[in-house]
Amino acid sequence: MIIKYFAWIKDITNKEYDTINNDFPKDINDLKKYLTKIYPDLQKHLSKDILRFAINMEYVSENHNLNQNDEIAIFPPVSGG
Amino acid sequence: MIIKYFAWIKDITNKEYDTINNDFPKDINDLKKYLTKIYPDLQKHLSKDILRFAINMEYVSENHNLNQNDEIAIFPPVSGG
Amino acid sequence: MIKIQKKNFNIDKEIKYLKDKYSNVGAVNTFIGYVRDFNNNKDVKYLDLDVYKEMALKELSKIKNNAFKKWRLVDCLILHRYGRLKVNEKIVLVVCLSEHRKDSFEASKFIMDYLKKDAPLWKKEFYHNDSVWLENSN
Amino acid sequence: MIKIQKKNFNIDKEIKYLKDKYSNVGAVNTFIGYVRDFNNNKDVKYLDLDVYKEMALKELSKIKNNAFKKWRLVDCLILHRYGRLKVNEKIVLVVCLSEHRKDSFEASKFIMDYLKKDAPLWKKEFYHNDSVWLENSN
Repeated sequence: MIIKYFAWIKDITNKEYDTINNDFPKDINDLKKYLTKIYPDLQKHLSKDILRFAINMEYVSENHNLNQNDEIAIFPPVSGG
Repeated sequence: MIIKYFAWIKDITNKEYDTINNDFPKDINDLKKYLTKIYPDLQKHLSKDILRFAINMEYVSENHNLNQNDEIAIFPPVSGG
Repeated sequence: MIKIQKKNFNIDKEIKYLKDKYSNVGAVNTFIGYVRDFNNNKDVKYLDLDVYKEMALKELSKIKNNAFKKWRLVDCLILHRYGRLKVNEKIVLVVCLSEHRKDSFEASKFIMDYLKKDAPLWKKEFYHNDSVWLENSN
Repeated sequence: MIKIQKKNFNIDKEIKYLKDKYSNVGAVNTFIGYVRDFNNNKDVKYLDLDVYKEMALKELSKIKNNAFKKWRLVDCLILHRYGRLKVNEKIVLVVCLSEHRKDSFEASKFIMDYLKKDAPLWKKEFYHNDSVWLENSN
């Protein structure tokens, strides 16, 4: 499983992505707990529900199961255009 | 007074404009009679009220007085763009 | 700016010429009209575009001024060609510059709508064997 | 066509490349977004544009396909740049080709609205002393 970070999430994680090979989170809620543990500064943003999640490049708005080969992305509201 | 013709009006008049130095029409209705006399093929179009008139490059929709130095234009509905 | 000209134009150059004057412009909406190969159920060969040039300049200025009254525009160009235009050639260019995109979109549409309604320009379309003067529908 | 690229583009060339394929196109609507010199009440120096490239390609394709379902379009280009962009540089280009103008105008607006809402791209704006990640408003 790969977890990609974008925009100011990267400023908190100080990296562009993490890979998890064992004991990967089984759903988005589980992933949020995992991220809170390794990146405590993410907690306030995760709890305010302002971040968007994508699984394999598709937005997910509700909790969703995760699989070993999934590419997860976490990012703030977009600002392109 | 100059009377300018555009688009298919020119196909009827066979010229781009007429100038009238004496006895010029005193208003648009008068002008229509004048045109009917010299260009009989214009009559059916004038009577159907499909032509547009401009005096000194301003549209006129009602009858309107004319002056000696006016530039009158007569044309069909536009099709630019 | 209003331009009524015979010659072709380069879209990038026309936009750049306007945009280079302003650093507060975030949005440019552009409309380009072209001669289509098929109209009135017939193959089109070319158009002859007649214009009442002085009045067209005046009418288009009026339309442009109305757009400035209705939206927050920074600048605006309306360019219309006349004379003989072949299939695929550009006929008209409208460019609206604004800070935010909504103004540029709406002004550009407004200008095209009124240009089609009021600007004294006429297309004569030539087909294989005949030709016809067009009229804009609403 | 969807393009996500660092390098600048020439508006005329991008349009010509699309338009040259079709003789039935009468209308092209184009939107160009630029870096403005002033935002958030501060002088802007430049932007850094972050992108989730593979997903942006996918999202923009989806938006483009939705535009094709809603309007009669002949073709369409969405081009978005990323990386460092200075004031006055072009950020985004949308080009919609159709037979009649209404479709090109409405599709182009629709695409920009959804691009601003859903395309995974983020602007970090740099001022004299500080910088901030932006969020699009609605």
